[in-house]
Amino acid sequence: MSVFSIEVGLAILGLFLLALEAFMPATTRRALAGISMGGVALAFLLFLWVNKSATQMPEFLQPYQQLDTLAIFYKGFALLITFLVLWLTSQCAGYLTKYTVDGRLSEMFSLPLIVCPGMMWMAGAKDLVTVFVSLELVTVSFYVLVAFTRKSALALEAGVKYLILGALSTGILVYGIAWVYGATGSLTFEGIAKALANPETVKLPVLLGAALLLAGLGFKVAAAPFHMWVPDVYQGAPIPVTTFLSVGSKAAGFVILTRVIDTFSIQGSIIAPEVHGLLLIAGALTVLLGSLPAIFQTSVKRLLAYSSISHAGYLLLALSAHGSTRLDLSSGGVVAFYLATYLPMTVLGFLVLAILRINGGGEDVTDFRGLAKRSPLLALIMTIALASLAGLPLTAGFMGKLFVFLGLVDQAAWGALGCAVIGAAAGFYYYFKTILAMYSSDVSSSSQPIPLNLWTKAGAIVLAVTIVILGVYPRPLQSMLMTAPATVSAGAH
Amino acid sequence: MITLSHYLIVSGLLFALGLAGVVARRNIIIIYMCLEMMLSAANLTLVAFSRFHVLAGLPDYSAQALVFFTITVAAAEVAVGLAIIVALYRSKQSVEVESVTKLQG
Amino acid sequence: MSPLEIVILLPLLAALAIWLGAPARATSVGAAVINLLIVLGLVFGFQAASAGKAGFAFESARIVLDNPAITFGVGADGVALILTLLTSLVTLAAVWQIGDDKPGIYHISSLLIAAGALGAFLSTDVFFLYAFHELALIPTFLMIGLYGHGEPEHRKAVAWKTTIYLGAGSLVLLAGLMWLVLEFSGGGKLTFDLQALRAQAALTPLPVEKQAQIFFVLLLGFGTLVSLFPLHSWAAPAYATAPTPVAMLHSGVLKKFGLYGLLRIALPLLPQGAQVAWVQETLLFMLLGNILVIGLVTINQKRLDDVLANSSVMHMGYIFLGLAAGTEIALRGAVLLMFAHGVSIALLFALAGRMRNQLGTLELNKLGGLGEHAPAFTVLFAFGAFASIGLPGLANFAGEVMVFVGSFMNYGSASFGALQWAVVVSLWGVVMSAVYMLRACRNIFHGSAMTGLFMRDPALSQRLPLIMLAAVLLIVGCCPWLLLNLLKSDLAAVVAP
Amino acid sequence: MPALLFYLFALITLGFGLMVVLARNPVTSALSLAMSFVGLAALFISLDAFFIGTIQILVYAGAVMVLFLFIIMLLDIKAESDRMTNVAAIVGAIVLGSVLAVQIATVSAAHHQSDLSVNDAALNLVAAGNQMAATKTDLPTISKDLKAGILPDTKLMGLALFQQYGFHLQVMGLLLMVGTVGVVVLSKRDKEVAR
Amino acid sequence: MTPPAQETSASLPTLLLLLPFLTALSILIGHKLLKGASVVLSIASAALCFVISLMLLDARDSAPILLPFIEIGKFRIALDALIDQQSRGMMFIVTSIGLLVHLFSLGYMKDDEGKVRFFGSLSLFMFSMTGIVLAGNLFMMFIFWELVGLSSYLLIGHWFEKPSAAEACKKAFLTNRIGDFGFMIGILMLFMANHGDVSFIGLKSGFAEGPLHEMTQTHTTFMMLAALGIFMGAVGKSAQFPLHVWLPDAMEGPTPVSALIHAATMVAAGVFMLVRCSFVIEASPDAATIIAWIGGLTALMAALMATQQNDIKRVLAYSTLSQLGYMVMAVGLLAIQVSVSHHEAGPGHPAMFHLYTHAFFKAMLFLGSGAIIYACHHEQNIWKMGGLMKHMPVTFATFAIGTASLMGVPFITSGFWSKESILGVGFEACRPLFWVGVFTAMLTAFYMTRMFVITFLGKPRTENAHHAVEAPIIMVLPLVVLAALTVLSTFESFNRLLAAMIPNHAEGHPTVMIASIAALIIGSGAGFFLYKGKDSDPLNIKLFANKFYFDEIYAVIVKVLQDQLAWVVTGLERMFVDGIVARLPAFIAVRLGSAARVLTGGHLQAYTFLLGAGVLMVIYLVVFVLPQLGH
Repeated sequence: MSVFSIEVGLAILGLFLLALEAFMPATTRRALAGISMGGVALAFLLFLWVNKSATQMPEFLQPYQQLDTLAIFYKGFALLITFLVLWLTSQCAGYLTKYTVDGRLSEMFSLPLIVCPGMMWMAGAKDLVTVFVSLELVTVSFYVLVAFTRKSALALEAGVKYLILGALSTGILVYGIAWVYGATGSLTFEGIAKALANPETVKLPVLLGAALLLAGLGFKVAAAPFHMWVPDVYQGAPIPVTTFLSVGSKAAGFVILTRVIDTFSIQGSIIAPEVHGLLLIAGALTVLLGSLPAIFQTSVKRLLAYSSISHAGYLLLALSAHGSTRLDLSSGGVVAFYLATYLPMTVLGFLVLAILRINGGGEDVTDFRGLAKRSPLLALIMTIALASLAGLPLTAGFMGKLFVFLGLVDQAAWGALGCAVIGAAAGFYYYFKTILAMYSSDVSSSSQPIPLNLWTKAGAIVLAVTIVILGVYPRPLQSMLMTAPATVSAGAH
Repeated sequence: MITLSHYLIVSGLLFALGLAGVVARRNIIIIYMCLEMMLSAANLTLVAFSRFHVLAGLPDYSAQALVFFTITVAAAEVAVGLAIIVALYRSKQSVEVESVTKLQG
Repeated sequence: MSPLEIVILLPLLAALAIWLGAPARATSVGAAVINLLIVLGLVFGFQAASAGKAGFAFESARIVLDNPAITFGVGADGVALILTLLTSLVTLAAVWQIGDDKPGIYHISSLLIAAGALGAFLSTDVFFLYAFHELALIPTFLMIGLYGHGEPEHRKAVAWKTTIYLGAGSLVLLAGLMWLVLEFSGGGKLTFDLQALRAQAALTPLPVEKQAQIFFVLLLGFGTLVSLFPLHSWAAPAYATAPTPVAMLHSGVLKKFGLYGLLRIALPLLPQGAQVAWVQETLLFMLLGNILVIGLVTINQKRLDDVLANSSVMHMGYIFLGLAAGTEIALRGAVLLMFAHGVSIALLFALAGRMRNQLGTLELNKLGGLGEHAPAFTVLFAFGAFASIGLPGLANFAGEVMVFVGSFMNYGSASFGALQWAVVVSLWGVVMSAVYMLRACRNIFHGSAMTGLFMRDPALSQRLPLIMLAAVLLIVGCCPWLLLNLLKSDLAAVVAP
Repeated sequence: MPALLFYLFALITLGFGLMVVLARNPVTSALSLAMSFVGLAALFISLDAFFIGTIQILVYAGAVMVLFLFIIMLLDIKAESDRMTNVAAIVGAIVLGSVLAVQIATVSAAHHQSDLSVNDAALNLVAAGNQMAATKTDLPTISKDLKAGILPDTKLMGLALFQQYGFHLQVMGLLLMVGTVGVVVLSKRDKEVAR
Repeated sequence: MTPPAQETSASLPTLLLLLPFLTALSILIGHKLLKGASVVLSIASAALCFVISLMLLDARDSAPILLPFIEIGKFRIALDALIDQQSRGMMFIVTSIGLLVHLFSLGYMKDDEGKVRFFGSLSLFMFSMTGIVLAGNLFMMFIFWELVGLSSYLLIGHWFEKPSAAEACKKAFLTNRIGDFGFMIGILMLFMANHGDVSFIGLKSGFAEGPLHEMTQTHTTFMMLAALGIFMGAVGKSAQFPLHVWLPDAMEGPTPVSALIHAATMVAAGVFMLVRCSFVIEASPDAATIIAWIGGLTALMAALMATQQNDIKRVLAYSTLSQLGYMVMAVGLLAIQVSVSHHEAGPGHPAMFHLYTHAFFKAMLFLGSGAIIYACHHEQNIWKMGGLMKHMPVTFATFAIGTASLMGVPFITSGFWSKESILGVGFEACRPLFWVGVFTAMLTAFYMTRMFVITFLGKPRTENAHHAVEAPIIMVLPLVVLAALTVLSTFESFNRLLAAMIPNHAEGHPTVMIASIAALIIGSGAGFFLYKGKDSDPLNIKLFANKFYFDEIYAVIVKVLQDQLAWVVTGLERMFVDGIVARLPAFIAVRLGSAARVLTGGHLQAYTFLLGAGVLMVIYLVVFVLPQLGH
């Protein structure tokens, strides 16, 4: 019993569900949801239980998969977010089915089970081939998922945009891989690192390859200037898929990015300074381009999309602190930490959004009017989530920002720090706009109280509590990530 | 004498051409073709490098394996993509980029 | 479990209870009373508790993070204790005077703000010191935005301005604090613990110029929160618009956080930083801006709430003067002044709030002759007003005079430095404050009553908290040593007198 | 391969590539894309990548392009009308394309093997064969061919795919499965419409 | 600043200080319960104070610490008394007149609904005034300095419904604040120069041989400024030019208040303080000269104004002004004299002596006017009176005594002697000021005669005056007592007995005596013949009647330098400070944001273009720019 078997098991379960859907159309949605969620939950428990030492992997996998702290963390992360997405799907099935042609959601339950292993393999990838393959598995599945509720014009449009731009980025990514390979003569991170650490390597081709590769990955994690697809796609896609995109696919993208950056800025790497500079610039730009336009947004869903862009910016800035050794966390560790704090608040935000949709509301700020009256619990939880997104202290969001800022101050990147501060300040505006709407007592679209079933309540409260706990007692999470070393050990030294 | 840079430049031109097409054309299907062109250009680069990166007297087949995967992925993408485009055509009776501008701001 | 933790948690629990449906008024007032009693107990027990100890009394620490080392540590020295006392006093008055017709959120947010202030004052860890202050951000924002006075657009605009201004300021502050932490963690693992930082600062002080730079960043950050000129323009509208309890708590208590931070963090860790010429001159320039510019602005105001709001901005200048002087006397005077200003401004805002409720307007030239019908009210107001213009016998005077005297400690010299000139100018500010306060009194209480604008004394039950505040002003004004004795070695002079 | 042929196929590839971009009529574009892929395949083969060249023709020029044509016919998409040509887009496209080309060309020149020809980077099949024969994972057919100085490209490819990249191949299968499902999901007929 | 070991116990002065305070406090808190009792309480405490001050009269000199205030390490601001001949005497004046005024008010304020408040304020005033008199250091002096300001604010504004009263009390407080501004600066300068010791003892020794001693030689300007700062306090409190404008308006308060505060005690506190700090002034001849001239100027100006006033209280107010001017002038003159001829001044101080005599007769005059006003149903215009001699004989008699001694009728009135001593000093120290003094004396005689004639002689001009009757006994009694004191204070034996004042009867230059007597005769004669039997003022001089237009000028200054400046500054602050610090960045952020939205304009073509452009930029940056930077 190894991690790999869990991943394969999930994939098989996914295929099984597809088959079930195909051959026994009578299976109820409840059953599908139950099986898939049960499967993922089981997988998660097994994952916690199994021996996660690298030796447990089948040796044909050894060259392509690793099980270091980051890999384990992100695999767990993928399982968690998949479960939450499935849960969310079952929550908003009510309104999603209105937009599917056959009024069913079956693939919405089975595809994530295939996406999840994809993400897990990304998390452990040791070479670019594995990266490419698993990344494409995830991406193609997302093409389907985004356009899934295609009876809604918006979803379809989102699907098309994501398809075209995604394919474009794939092209760029492959071309980048090609150049990196051509310049370093290797497709494994280790080999690339070795080549980079070798001063004889010619610089220019490597730089081109690195630029194209980072551009391709930057698209996946919604880094400026490759962020323009995010608002549209997030807004158009069905809420669970948006959640999956903004948490799962972003995390998967960032684990790859972490490994690539670790590779590029290996000890004595010839391109480390350029990569570092690029990260700083792109990060600062992303924060600004994510935060400032958000000021104008009236749709909360789109607002969250922009917020996810700016968070990507902070994550890039976190990566840029690769050199800083003042924290026990490596830059990759900080990114992981940040994403861990990012998960509950984003999921909460979308959950509340979904609940509003289910109860006949829209996705605009105005639809949040009087939420405090309709459901005080929901309002409080959303407040916590937004506060955390805005990065107020005593919430998880602040801890993440704290580490990022520390890194920036430590490397004296005042310009980037200034941009980060501006972004955060703007954040106060657009997050609080929603809070104000929730508590304002003036006439709301509808004013009848919102019914919440036990599971929704429980889940929401758990997530909110997680936010607060991570905000005031982050010690366990940090110590879990603390052992994360720079994830690529070049043979160079 | 045909050198590596010949291949690189050809592939580079093809890639640039594809990009230009993606930007210039408004018919989504054609845009999609141009994307395929870009992918193939990348493949050419990979193959060229793999050929010139001689390991133990043989071309580096790991790179060619990647090319193989790329082609497969491309095929799958085309399938899904065309399906989406068909769906779009069904709902909008058009495959021009102007038909997808509702989401903005 | 340190009593201080109880003091911090109690308001939070009360707020939670109210949210869960407990009777709002009873709960909040009860919590406030209990808190006040506990704090009084601590004040009396302080001498014993801190006997022979260098650091804080009533300490306790819970590790939250190893590196950067963050602990939820609480502890009180004289300064913290005085400000805690201030907080619990003002909180009680604030929640007490909330009308029964007001929704529970009034109490909840008042308690949250109070908890934030208490936590900030009592934390011995820079992280939580910062974090608790932010706790007040959302309540303030919501209260101003939803229940503020004036047109909805206006109050919303004010709410935004305040929130973003404070938010940005605290982010700058955060950057400064991090710089501090990184510099003072001495290569080893980062720590946010104040004691450790102080130890490190004593061990390896930074080069003076770097101290100056960090101090300046901190000054900007903290200064924004204290409405230091020219970073003040959020304050006046916020206080004028905010609902009474929020105005009381924010201007009376929360605002002191910035000054507290400077006293607690900036001055001890960067002793020379404050005394570097360019820093000190900038500071003096800014605080004179507070005193002169805002003083004149206040004179120009036509509504009582604007007058009070601006005056509270102006008076910050005197406290900053104390910090700029940096002598032991001046610093203690500043602390005393923080306390006094908090009580007096809270009292005044409470009274202004009542007037607004009963008369519906605070336009100075519409009011008049209230002294006839509401004598007790008038007396209470007079206490506040005369305290705020620094009349001897009321608390503010002792603080101000200590600040002034503390600035004149360069004995034997027969010429004025920048500091002394600043004092001379700010003395003129005292005259200006008398001008606007007496104008207000004359317009509101003297002369003949305007038709239709008529109010009576509040019932005794409503008067009690206000009387309490007034009494505090009188007692502290006559016996400032009561508070000053609490300040032991924890305000050692930054510059030798 | 003689330089002449290289230039010929390069011309075919790029020329028809250009046609794809320029042609008004989608059908024309599709066909010229197919042609350009044929040229590309030839280039692959000129790089001793026979297998890749072959599937390039089979998969791309064969399956994929047929799919494209089929869809175009199915939806019978008209040519883009003149009035709607977007000048800005075209200018942008030209600028982007040319700049990118220049950049890539510059870098290509800088590559350490840039002026090596195929012959310079000659394959040493015999040595490889001997080496292979020495390993226990030896496939006699391959080593025999190698010793004989023949490049058993397909066999080597298979070796790579099924020995080295078996796992990835499985993932690819999964991917194709997802693709199929996706197509089914996305082109299901709408019940209401059907009725 | 550690005072010398105290001989007498601090209990007595402490009691003296706290008694009125507690009275005031208990009235403030318990007036609902006490009602009428509070009046009694207040009077009782006043009486007790008087007794205590009598007991103190034969106390030995001492400097006991009364109460702690601020104490940090070796730095201390405490309430410590300085019991010496000067404070003892002043205390006698304050408490005695205070008691009498309390009694008088009992009648005068009989049916005023604000009676309790009035007596409460009176007690507060007694407290503050005692504080000033006892003060042993400048900080304590300053504290009570401000407190008397407060109490006078409350008392002037007693009838605050009257707009004039409301304005008057505000004006009084603010004007005093301006004075205190300088006072504080002076104190701080001395504090700095004398190494943090501003107790009078410490300062005195400091000037004698301490750090201040050489400073007086080395830093003359500094010392002058310090002295003038201290003096500025007196200018405010004793209503010297240019801050004199508040005193006449202060007459809006009830008449007993005018008698106690604005004639006898508080306004004299300035002089008291100057005498206390005489060593400061003596240390700087320039300051002394300035002070002397300001005093003289005030005396002259006020006298001129007084000649044209028709409100009985205002006439007295202006005469008070000019008498205060006399005293200040005396302080200055004596300082000049001392600093010129370096011998220590004699035990008694002419200014204090004049203060002392003036206190009694001016208080009496005010109370008398109060009685008249009361009798004439709150009529204050002297042209509406007349012939009151018949109706109110006692008042008439006492008033006559007061007038006489204010005019300085030779040899039999105390006023004569005190004025003589001042003129004597002036004659030796500074001739021109001497003549100013003489001229002022003449004017004094003139306007007092004028008022006396118009009010008491001739026939009643109005009904009110016609039906005027003698005031009730409770009001007459104080008059009589004061009259007695006035007369008694003429004789050295009595004063010696009191040990309050050592009047130094100037066995001065004959010129002085002749001049003053001549001035008296000319002035009173002119007044008598000019106003005998007139029903309206024969001569009217607008300039004097309108007090040299000071109020108008000040009104303009305040308007321009304060209100309009404030208006302008407010505008600038909104425009620039708020604009640049707050609005501009917000504006920029919003603009950038809306610009950035173009990137996500929704057009797929634009997106592809941007994506491509982005790639190119990244390539350009990474491949071609950053390597050059070397980073």
